[in-house]
Amino acid sequence: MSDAYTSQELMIAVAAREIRDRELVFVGMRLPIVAYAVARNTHAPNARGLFEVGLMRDHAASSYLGTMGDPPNVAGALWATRMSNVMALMAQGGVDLGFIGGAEVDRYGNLNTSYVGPPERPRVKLPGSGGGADIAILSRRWVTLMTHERRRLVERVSFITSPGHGDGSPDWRRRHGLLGGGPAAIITTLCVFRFPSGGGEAYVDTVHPGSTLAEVREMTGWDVSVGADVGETPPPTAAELREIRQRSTVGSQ
Amino acid sequence: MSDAYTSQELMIAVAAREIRDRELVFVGMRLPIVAYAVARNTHAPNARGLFEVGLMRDHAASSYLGTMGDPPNVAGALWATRMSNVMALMAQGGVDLGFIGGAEVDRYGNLNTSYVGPPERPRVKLPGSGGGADIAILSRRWVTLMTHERRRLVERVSFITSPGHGDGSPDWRRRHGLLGGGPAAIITTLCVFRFPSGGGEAYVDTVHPGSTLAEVREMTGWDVSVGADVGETPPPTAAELREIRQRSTVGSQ
Amino acid sequence: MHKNRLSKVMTMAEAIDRFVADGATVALGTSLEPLIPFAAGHELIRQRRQDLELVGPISDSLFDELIGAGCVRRITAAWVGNVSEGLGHCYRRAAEQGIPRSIEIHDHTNFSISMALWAAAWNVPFLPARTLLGSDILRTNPNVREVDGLVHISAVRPDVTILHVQRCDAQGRAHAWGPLGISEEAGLAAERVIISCEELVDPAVTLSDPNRILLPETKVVAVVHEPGGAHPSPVQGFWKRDHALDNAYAAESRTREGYEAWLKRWVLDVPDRKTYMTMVEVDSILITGNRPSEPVNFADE
Amino acid sequence: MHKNRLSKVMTMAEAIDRFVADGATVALGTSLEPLIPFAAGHELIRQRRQDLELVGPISDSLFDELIGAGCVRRITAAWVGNVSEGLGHCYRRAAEQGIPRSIEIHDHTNFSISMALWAAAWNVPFLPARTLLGSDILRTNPNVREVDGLVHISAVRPDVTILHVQRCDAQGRAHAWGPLGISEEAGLAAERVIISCEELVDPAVTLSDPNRILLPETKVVAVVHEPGGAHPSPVQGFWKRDHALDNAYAAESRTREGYEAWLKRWVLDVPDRKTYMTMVEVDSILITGNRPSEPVNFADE
Repeated sequence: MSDAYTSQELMIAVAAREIRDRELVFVGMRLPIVAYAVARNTHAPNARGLFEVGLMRDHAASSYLGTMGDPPNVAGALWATRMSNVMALMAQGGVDLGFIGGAEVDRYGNLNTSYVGPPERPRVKLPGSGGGADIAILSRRWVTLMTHERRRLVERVSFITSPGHGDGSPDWRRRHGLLGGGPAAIITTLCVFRFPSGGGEAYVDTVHPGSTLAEVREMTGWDVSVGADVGETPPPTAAELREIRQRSTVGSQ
Repeated sequence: MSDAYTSQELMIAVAAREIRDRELVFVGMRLPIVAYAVARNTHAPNARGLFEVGLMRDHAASSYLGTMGDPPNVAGALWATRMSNVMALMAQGGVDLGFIGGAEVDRYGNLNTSYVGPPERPRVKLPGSGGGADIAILSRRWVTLMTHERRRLVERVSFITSPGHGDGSPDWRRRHGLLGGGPAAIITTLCVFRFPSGGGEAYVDTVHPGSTLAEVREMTGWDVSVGADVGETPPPTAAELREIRQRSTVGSQ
Repeated sequence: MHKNRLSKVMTMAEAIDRFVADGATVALGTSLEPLIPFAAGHELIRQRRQDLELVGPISDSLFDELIGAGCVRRITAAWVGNVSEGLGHCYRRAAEQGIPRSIEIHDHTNFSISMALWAAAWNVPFLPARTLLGSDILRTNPNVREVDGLVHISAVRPDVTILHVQRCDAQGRAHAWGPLGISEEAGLAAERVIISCEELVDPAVTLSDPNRILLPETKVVAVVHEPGGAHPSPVQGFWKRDHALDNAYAAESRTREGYEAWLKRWVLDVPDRKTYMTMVEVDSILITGNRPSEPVNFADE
Repeated sequence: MHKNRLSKVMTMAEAIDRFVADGATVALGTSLEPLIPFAAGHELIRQRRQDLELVGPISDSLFDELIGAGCVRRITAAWVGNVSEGLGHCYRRAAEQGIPRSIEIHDHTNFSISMALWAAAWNVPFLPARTLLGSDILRTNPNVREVDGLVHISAVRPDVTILHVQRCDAQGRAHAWGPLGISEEAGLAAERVIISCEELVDPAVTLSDPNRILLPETKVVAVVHEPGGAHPSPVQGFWKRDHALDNAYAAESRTREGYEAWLKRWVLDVPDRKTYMTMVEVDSILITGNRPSEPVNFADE
């Protein structure tokens, strides 16, 4: 196996490390599906995956998934049920960690997957929330993965589909009645952002090997904050890479 | 087969005739279970039975039922599900007819199955609503069966568990937001009461063979109204009796 | 594949001891007449649980038995009695005379108790419904109220829901069949779930049909292998209803002395369910036939 | 025993003709990614249905196809695009440029569209939920609003819900397995239900397992025997997802011309599903294995 890895493989490995053993993880599609498999087969053997389509699993599917409802994800599931039952668990605080995709994110971790430009005549109509807003509001903490581009990491998203820390003011989420803890990290192709506990603004926690803070600043649409102790993102381990490469990656689109 | 019949058999036959072909009937327990079987096997071959335990059927169970959830009622069911799904059908107006039992009924068809005397220290604590109030409020029309006694047919029930026509004023149900049409008949051991369309006070429609209006008046706790054209309740037919007697009657308690 | 999962199998005595505290809110009998967890109820009595709030729709005589034994502080239910006779004699004595203790009653309907549990499952303070309008239950139950022509039904959140099912594996994946009443919402709404089952099966059996798994295993804290644990209520494919025994309870519980004799004979002097089942005339109620469900194919390739 | 029941079996063309009117509110794709009734969607296009309101959570590319064909007046959904690529190109053209016509969009989340359907199923004007708080969807969808720290989600009542399932009998008793998404509430909430199925089976099969019957037959007005009716979406036990074909749609629909060519080839020039399936490379997506569910015993004696 080569020591070289793609930035996508690094993102998956970083996402996998967000999953702690015994946690219940709202998995979502694409990279997080692989991240769940990696975590489950390395450091988090008792992590369970939850899928809004109506599934719970305690191990990864045995073959490639184009969607979370593909047959390999159903075979061997712990529970095949209705979406509203899965959402019930999350509304009760039973989901430790969620993954959400987004087209745009801002400094407070708010995600836009709905409209670029005015909703009544958008410049780009994005697909919409899916379960994203539900996860953003109700999971105990969540993580988003994104290609690091200036048009994606923006000062202020034009539409908040999935709320992060709102306007960044202290305790914004609690004051607005959002039950979950909000975004814990933004994993990009260049770095990992994290958030102060209690909310607020994203700061750079680690920069990926081969990238620089200057590059992160250049490619981010807001004036970037940097953590007190910014380090380098640990590269994927051999075990992580092996797990990632055992599965066809799903993020080629 | 004897031509003689018990008053319970007559009540079951009368109840069965309330069921029209193709109707969806919220069956309940005891006598109505037999009434559904009689109707299904005589004049209403396409009547379906719905049971709050979470069942739909298109034919009667093949053997004795102590409860609606007994195994013979499940075998061959059209649907085994959750109660809240059955209630959904009823809340949408999908239940044509319901049967409700009661300890007390008043002239407006209100039923008490909760408390005789003050609720905080009742003289008799009755078992409660079960699904009775739900059927009373939501089924398109309903029928109750009762032993004809002065202490049961009372001027005013001390507690309205299952609302009939309320205080008897015009359109009481609609004004109070009750979706279903309310009580259509009270079938007693002596007679059949019916209600004017739009609600109001029960009137004697037919008196059972062997009983008299005087007896009905004597045994009723309110000043009884009598229909314009009071007749005699048609006795059970041979076919009805055969169906009734094929099943162990369940109302021995 | 499941070697990392700790087994949740334990005795009923241990399950009740560990997971049902005095003062707990306990949902029981959520499938209405079938699958009533009588064995669990009897163990609650033997362990002298106090001040329970019982939650359920209609659970034949189980609530009446627990009230008679003095375990109950509050009833949050649609119906309490016994199906054979109607009236619940222990319930009457408690409500009318405070014997053996007075109880608080939160009346519900079958529909409203279901909605109260769905509200808790979805973690909202209430759900609106079209029932209860025009009923005096609106006057006596403080947890239901009319708002703009609807009734808002406050959430009821059990500390523990106890379910009897046909089969379950050691990790708590329960298969139940037949009518399900309010079992699903009672399980989802609860902080934790205790399962008792007729058959303790391999995970290969339960996971062969994940659609039939009633609840997420993450809710289940104890699995008790307890054949006959629902007696005298019926269990599809296993047990008919024991009408005779239920009738006997109805008759014997008419007096306080009768109830106490019944309680001594059938609960207090009985160490466990296995012994209890030796006292039951099983031949007339055992289901021996087979009426199998047609399999479905979960293959993925 | 069932001789009095009229069969509801008919062709897809007849089912759509009789039961889906112009302007109807139609729920489709309610199991999210699997079991999407593409055959029904294509027939809606062939019959030139106009002014539809489409209701669903995530239904891969089906909504995008219908929007491109000009059938759609309003989208009431959580997500519209195609799973292969994300962006729905027809959806973009309609929302951004009014091509082929402008559409109204009522944004939902997966949770909120489920609650909207449960509200309709229970016939209440709204259900409260803990989602949508802090989201701008509260600003743009007139059918959700914040009240006292909760969000009230207005009922959505489909005129018709169309479901593809694995097997069904002629009377409309449908067995579906695998994850169910919002299919149950979409069916219960609807005025009527159209079922398409892989296998048309005898009632003895469906009634052998009444717990697996998805909906009351009283809601079902048409049963269409339509093998492959969900292609390219997967059907547990029958079909894998056809990734290649879904990718091709994503690529071809990038331009209006590409979409129109796709539409002509795969929908307009295809008379029915049987013909369509002859155009599909079935070998790579057919599921041939068997992974049977363990039967349960419904015996009553």
